[in-house]
Amino acid sequence: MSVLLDVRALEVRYGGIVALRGIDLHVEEGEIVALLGANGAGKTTTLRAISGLLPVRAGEISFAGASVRRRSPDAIARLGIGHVPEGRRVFTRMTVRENLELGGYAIASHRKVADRIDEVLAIFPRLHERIAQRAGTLSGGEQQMLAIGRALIARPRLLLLDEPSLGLAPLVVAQIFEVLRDIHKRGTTVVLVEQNARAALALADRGYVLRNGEIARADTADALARDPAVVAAYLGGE
Amino acid sequence: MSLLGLAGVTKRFGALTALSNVNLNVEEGAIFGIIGPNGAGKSTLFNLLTAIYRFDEGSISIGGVSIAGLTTQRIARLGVARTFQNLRLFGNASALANVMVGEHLLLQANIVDALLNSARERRERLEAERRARELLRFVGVVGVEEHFARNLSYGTQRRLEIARALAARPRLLLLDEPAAGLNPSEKLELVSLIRAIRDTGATVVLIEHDMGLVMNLCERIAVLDYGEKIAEGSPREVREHPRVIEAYLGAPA
Amino acid sequence: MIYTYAFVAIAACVAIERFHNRRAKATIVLLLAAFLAIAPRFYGNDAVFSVLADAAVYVMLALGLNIVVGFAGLLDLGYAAFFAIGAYTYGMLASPQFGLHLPFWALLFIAAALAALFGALLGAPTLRLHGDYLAIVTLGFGEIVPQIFQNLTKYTGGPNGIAALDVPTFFGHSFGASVMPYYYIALFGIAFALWISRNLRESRLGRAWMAIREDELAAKHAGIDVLRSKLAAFAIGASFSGIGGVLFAAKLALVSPDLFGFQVSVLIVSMLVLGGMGNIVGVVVGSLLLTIVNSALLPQINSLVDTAFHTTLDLSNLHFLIYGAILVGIMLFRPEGLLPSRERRAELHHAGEAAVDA
Amino acid sequence: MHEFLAQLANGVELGAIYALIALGYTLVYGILELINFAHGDVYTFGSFVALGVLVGLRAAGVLHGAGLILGIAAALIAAIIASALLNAAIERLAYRPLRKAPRLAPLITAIGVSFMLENLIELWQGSAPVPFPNVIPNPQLQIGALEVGVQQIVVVALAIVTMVALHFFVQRSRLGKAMRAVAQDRDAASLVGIDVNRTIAITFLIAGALAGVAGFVGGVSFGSAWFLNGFGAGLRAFTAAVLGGIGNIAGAMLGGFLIGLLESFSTWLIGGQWSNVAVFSVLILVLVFRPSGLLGESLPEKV
Repeated sequence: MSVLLDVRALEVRYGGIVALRGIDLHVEEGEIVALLGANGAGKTTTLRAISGLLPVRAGEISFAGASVRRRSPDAIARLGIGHVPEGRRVFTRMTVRENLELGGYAIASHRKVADRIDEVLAIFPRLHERIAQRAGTLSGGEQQMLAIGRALIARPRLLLLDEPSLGLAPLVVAQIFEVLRDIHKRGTTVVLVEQNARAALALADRGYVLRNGEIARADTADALARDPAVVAAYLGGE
Repeated sequence: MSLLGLAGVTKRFGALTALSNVNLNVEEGAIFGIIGPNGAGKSTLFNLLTAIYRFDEGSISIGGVSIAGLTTQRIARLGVARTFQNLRLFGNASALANVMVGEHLLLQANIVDALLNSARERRERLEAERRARELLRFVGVVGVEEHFARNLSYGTQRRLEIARALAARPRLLLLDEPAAGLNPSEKLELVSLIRAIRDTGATVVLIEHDMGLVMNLCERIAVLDYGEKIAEGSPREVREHPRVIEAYLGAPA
Repeated sequence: MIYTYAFVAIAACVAIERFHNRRAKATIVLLLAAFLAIAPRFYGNDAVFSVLADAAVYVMLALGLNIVVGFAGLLDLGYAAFFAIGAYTYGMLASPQFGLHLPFWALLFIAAALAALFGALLGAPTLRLHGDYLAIVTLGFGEIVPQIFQNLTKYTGGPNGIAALDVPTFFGHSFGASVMPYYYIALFGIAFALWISRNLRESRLGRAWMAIREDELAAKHAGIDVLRSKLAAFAIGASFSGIGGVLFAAKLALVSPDLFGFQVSVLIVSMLVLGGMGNIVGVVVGSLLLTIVNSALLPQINSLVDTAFHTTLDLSNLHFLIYGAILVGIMLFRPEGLLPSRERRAELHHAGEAAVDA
Repeated sequence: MHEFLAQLANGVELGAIYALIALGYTLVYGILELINFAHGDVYTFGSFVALGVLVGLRAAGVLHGAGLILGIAAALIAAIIASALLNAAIERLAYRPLRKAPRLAPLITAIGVSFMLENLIELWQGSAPVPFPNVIPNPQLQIGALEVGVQQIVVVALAIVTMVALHFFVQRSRLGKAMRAVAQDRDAASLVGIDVNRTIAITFLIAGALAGVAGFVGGVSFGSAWFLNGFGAGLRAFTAAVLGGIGNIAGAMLGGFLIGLLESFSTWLIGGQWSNVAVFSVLILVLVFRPSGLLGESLPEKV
């Protein structure tokens, strides 16, 4: 396996406040990596820095061997990093189909985009039923599927997922995780930020625990799931 | 005695029926849970209770008063306060100021008092500030009273929003997914906070997805699905209800 | 000379911003007040105090608009309409126009009340509108009012306006041709406006405005009567403008519709934004600076250039170019204003981070 | 009856011009939530460029026969290009640096830019209205009781064609969809590979081009250009955009025609000095009853 994403000594600030200090992490081709941590630990900030939405103060981010640190978000997206942001952020006033078409914005061929939309609709039959509806009328779970589907159209090599289960009912969460497993099987590398640490670790190969903008721990998913400190802080006793 | 009563409440958005013929009674002093899949109409229900939307059919009464046609601020006067799923704090104001706004209805100072900084204005301001500090202590927001709300950690913001709602001394407190985004230890603190709130005499109705928390905290639970109430009962009754498992839980929890 | 006064006043404001000690602030305020009250006996001439009196009127207007925009968060682009209403109140009720010669002092109150009334009349139907919709409606109102004054020729003298307005008297003593009384009245007006502004900011009503500005829906849920609170802001803000209008008209002894156009509304909004919206001291600095630029600096540069190069190039032709460039320049280099309020600093600091977890 | 029809024709012609300007406001507002106060002056600029080209060509003596058609086309195209570039330059220099500033900062900047442009145009062209060369023939047509100039028909037709084309462009084309995406959620748009800055720049180019069309059409229709034209016309056009529902293309068109008709009928019935009062009173009334404009959507507040 080769390293697909390599983040070194990443530092991000808001005004004077240091949000990330010296984050080191890497993701190998074909892996699922989970980022865990409390709210405010810097998980979302890490993802947003990787995809270029936040300016990086120091450190290096390289994707498939090339630096992406100074690139704009759209350029990074075109390089093959898909990002499903927190809160889904679908285009609510556009139809489901238009949302998916925009997912293929960087693809020149109409034909190709249409084919890929068919593929995504096969993964999410619910979206097929709602294809002509405005995205704003979808339920939370459907919007999450649309957000993932939109990112998949571009066939990203790396998919960043930010809290895909947030605010969703247990049944829907299970469906979403099923889909993630499926996407991964088809060869997409995944970085997953998840509040639902138990489910995330069950799916992931490895995980990082963030605390106050730093990597507090890095290990295999199994080891993290068994670690009493991690269990107490992020998994909760049941 | 029933504090909150809904009878045959229906709400439509165009062709979509968001709530259909919902009946519900919440006893004074209860901790009552509302669960259901996304889009089942839970938040819509809260929004009807605080007149963000108007209901199309049925009736809703709070403390025996019908709220049909009342505005949001009139309903607040009936003793209803709430929190929001996606936190709606006054971000560019201190934690203290947030809670003091919550005390609005307890104060009398009018526009003349405001212009002249009258004795009443000054007295009430001191009193309001003292109460606000007390409330912040009660919910566990200490040492950051002067910080802007937007700079507080997420868990603290959630508690601050509860403090703001409590500042009005509500009879009925509506909590919309209070545990969303909290880690396990914060959730435990939340459970004891909500119990403490109830012990001060308020009635609590909450929407929540965290089954563990709901089952642990609520005495009664109603389940919504596609705008209809499909079950209501004790946590155990709800957990074992076949329609609930089918529509929401997926597998026996 | 004018720059000495402006510099002292602005320096004092900046010092007040920098100090956190209440006693130090109070001392500076007292010293400044004493300086502004006493210094004219020794230093300056009528031309200087005329500009300073105008500046003081604008400070009052800006403080009034700050209540509407800075406190309550309602963008009003037609604020000059209330200025016009105040000025015409004096123009119509203290002039040969109708042979009415009501006293200046009574008209200050009458104009304040009338402006507040019109503020409420405009606000009642429109304050439900949000953001830019309200801005454009107020802009429309600002266009209509001077137009109405212009069209009702029978009552208002039409495009020429009303001239030969009464010279105010103080216990029987006429102000005569001196500008000093206006300077002192305007100083007193500023002190009053500052006192009211500070009271409002700390009041229950002020907290309600903060809540509405930050999140109207959450404010409603706290039981705040949003419409009434907004109306209060509109009416109070308008009354400041009404008083300013009377002062302005009495000093100029003239009113005409072209004195209250869109440019005036924009000028006052610019003062707020330049100084730092919502921050009382910042607003004072912003309005002082812009008035000085407009009524002293630009004309002076003009005459300087003329004498230096022996040209007849009239720089007043470039007035709007320079004024526009100043607005653009300041916004580009300091979009939060010169002395931003704590809130605005935080807002800027957090711009574009809504969905971030840090 | 005759007068009524004449005013109707006038109002529609005026409305077409307002609608074209309103589209520019609405496009920019849709994507940046910014009232581009300088837009009216971009329109004025377009007018003067068209005027300059026509004057130049007339002096060269080429404005007859086929040369006249080509000359008119050249004036139109020059106005379009000049206005588009000016608008894009304003965006690049004055608005782009303020993307993350507090909301009022770009608005004040826009007002500042507007003042500067007005002053510059005044320095360039003087403070008196400049007559448009009277080279475009305007044969009158009698349609029943209605007498209209061919020029009026062409003006309205040109406006309508432009608007319909814009509508399809925004709804159907890839770039149009990108514009809508950026308007709704800039971050999300960039995450699907849309270059946000470029898309905003293109939006300003298109809005400027529309102002150029309006500048040409307006100049021909009013018979003159004046450095302050843009202020009044811009204000009415923005009012039109708000009346129709800002951000909404069909709304801007509807609003433009309504304001045009309102102006022409109020001028006829109660006098031109009252037309501003009439226009803004109607605006206030409409917004009181339909707070998001005639065609604007009132989305339920997300709670």
